[in-house]
Amino acid sequence: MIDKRVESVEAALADIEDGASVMISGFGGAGTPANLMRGLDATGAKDLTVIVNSLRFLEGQAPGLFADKRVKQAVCTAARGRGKTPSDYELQWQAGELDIDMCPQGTFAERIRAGGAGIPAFFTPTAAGVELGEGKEVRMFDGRPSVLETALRADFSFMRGAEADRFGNVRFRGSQANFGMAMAPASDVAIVEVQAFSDTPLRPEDIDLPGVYVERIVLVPDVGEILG
Amino acid sequence: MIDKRVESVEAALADIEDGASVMISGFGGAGTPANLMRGLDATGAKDLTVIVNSLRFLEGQAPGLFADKRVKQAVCTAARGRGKTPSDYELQWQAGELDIDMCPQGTFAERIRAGGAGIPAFFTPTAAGVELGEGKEVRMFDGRPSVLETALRADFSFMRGAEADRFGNVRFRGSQANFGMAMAPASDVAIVEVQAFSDTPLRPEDIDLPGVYVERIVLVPDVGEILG
Amino acid sequence: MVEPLSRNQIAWRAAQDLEEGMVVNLGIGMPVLASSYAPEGREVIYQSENGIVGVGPEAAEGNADPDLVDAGSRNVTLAPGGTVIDSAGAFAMIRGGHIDVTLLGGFEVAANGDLANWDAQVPNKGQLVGGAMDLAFGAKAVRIMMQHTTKTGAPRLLNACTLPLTAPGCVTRVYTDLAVVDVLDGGFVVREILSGMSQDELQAKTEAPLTFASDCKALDAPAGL
Amino acid sequence: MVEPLSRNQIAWRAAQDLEEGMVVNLGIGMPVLASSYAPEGREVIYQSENGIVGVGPEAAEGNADPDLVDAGSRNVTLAPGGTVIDSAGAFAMIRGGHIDVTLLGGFEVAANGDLANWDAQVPNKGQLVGGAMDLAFGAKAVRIMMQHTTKTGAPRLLNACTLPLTAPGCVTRVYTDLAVVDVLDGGFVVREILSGMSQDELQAKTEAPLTFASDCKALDAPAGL
Repeated sequence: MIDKRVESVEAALADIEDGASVMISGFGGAGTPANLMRGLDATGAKDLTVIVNSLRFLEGQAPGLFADKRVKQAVCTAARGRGKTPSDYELQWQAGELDIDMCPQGTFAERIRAGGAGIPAFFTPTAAGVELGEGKEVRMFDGRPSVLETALRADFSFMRGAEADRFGNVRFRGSQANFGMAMAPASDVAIVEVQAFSDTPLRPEDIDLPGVYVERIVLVPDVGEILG
Repeated sequence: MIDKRVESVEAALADIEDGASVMISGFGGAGTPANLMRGLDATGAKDLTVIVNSLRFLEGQAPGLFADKRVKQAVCTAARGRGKTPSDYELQWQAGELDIDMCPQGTFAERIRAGGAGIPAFFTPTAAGVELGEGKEVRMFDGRPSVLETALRADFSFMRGAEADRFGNVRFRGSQANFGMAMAPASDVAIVEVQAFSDTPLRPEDIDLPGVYVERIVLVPDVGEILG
Repeated sequence: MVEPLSRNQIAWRAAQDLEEGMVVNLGIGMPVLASSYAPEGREVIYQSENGIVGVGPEAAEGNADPDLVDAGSRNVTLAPGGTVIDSAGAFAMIRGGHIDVTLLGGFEVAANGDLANWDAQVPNKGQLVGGAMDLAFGAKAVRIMMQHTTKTGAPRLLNACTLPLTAPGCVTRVYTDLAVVDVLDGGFVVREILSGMSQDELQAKTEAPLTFASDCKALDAPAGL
Repeated sequence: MVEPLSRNQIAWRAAQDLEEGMVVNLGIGMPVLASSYAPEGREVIYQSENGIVGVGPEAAEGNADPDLVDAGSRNVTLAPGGTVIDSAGAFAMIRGGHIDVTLLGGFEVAANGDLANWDAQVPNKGQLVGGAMDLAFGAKAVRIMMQHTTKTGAPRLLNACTLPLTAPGCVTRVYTDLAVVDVLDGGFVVREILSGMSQDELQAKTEAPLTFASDCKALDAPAGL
């Protein structure tokens, strides 16, 4: 019988090794897999590539990733610390210890979506003709310049949902879906922390993320305080 | 007050003129906007470009489109008639009177999705290195060849749903969504025939196609017999 | 001279231009204030790039749902007929031209419509682009809300932007504390000017040359906002 | 010699190789029959390219829902845990490598794994590609179910395909009425052969050279299917 539940955050993350790439969902606290982020911190894995909207939220839950310089590359849309004093990641970025691929948020989401959809690359008008798009291939379509962007994939992805069943089907509530819907298909191992587990299969119309895209479900009712 | 209802199929199609491009959803009868297809036939509009999965289903509901040679171009994944005798569109294709852009169904769906998502072009492995992909630009990504495909857009799109509200929000049931979810965003005027109209806004979790993508809703409880 | 407009008054003024049925994305900061000021009875659909289609009012105190936030991380509600999609879908909506108007903050706007609103090049601080660039490239109309000058009095309406661009030639209208200015054929056209302010005074606070519309009106907003 | 396998028996044989938890897309025609024959208690998730993730059995007579069909236009049900997405999403799933196995019909398979199964070049008839090409390019394993020879006795397992290709080098296994044949390192390896049929007899019905696995077994299927 298919059953994608794992017993704990630790078990869910047991095979994350040095050099792994990890996509992490969440926006403004909603859909933020805070327990998995804390768990990632606890693994001690280093030389990581993280693909996450905002580094501030990642540092909030997993400060050790940056304090111990365990992230070598970040693909994100926001790499600004909260305070006036530079954060660890801002210092590492300035020192050339952390490579940051700064993406417009729509391009970020679409690159991930492409990674899960078997689209190796696509053209988008966003960032064509401005500094952030410099160095990218430009092509005209219908008289408008677009830049070529490539797909993003990762070894793992983390997200948080409201409810899941043994098939790995996930229901999101509110605005929890955000980047997770695209990240799960774009990763080899999608891990979802959920608030509740349903012993019966979710109703077809309640399923947002099909279990086909999900490898592991871990029940963590409380998301805890989200710092960011 | 926003209210996207129109009173009849005729009213919904009143501004379709010669030379228009029309996307039409439906797969195996589900989500097939049979009334709108019949209505399109009745408009008499010609020099049409149709973007539809299967020409057989289009001819089934709107035989006059082909009998009177009113389609100049078809983008589709299936252009085979039912019987052994060639259909009107097979004859017109052979005679060079009807241009057919034969797409793998995934490429067809993705080209439409791209059209609605502001992606002018994308690379896909499908059809690279085979006859159907000949003439397309090929590029290697991670050692695998992909072909460049361009977005599809249309003046109008037709689809059928289970229920809609005044905002144009649509709920699909069963497998009605199929191509319609991508077609509505990819067309200037998306027209949805629905089985039922809800006087109150649809519940957030019941909305499959947001009204932002829908211009017109027409209530036609009975889809009628679908020929194909 | 009448006082320059407050942030809320600028938001009020911008909101008056939102029309029935429009799909509107409001940027973080001053723009999001506009949702409170759309004229009574006018149905505007607010989209938020984290996936909300139909943002309603902020959640009442004590009634906040931590799982429902907008792109500014505000605890919001859904408007009637609203729903939630995912981020990739929300940006497909933005990039695909389905947003009628976006109201965004700005650092600089050039006379050709160039916008700089994402990278102020603060020393020692990392970058943050977020959704601004997709909105500036994708929305049908890009309208900017900002103070007419910087805190030190330097103009923000320029001949050419000095900061990295968000998008070239995208801005159609700018709402400031002093004026409503359109970008038209590569130049700034003043549609409204603060009551009691002279054209010369406004020009003195503006780097690029201003043209004043023949029907240039007084910029007014309700007091006490 | 034992009778060649019936269509249902070929489907039965193919179904035995479907493993617990696999995501499987079944092509129209003979392949779709396989869903009836997966071993009892083995949970296989059937995907259909019109959007169904978790296709259940065909709807019982009189209980058909015209709004729920699979890619073969059959009135189906949803399996427990099943749901429905749209076509673009279903093909994202296929193209993105989320289908473990696709079982497809075939016209010709070449020794290098090339597949021709979409365009039989029937005179006077239009083309129909459907989802076959996306499946052949996208699925992790492409397994073909077909008669070993054409109606006129011509071989279908060839040195090189003569018909337009669906995808190059994609086929990993072929189930026919006479044998189970793997594509391995550019050649055909027979894993199972019809009981009582000699290797020479099978080779005589096959254009490309066959290698017989050292543990080549008898091809068997339950009678009466």
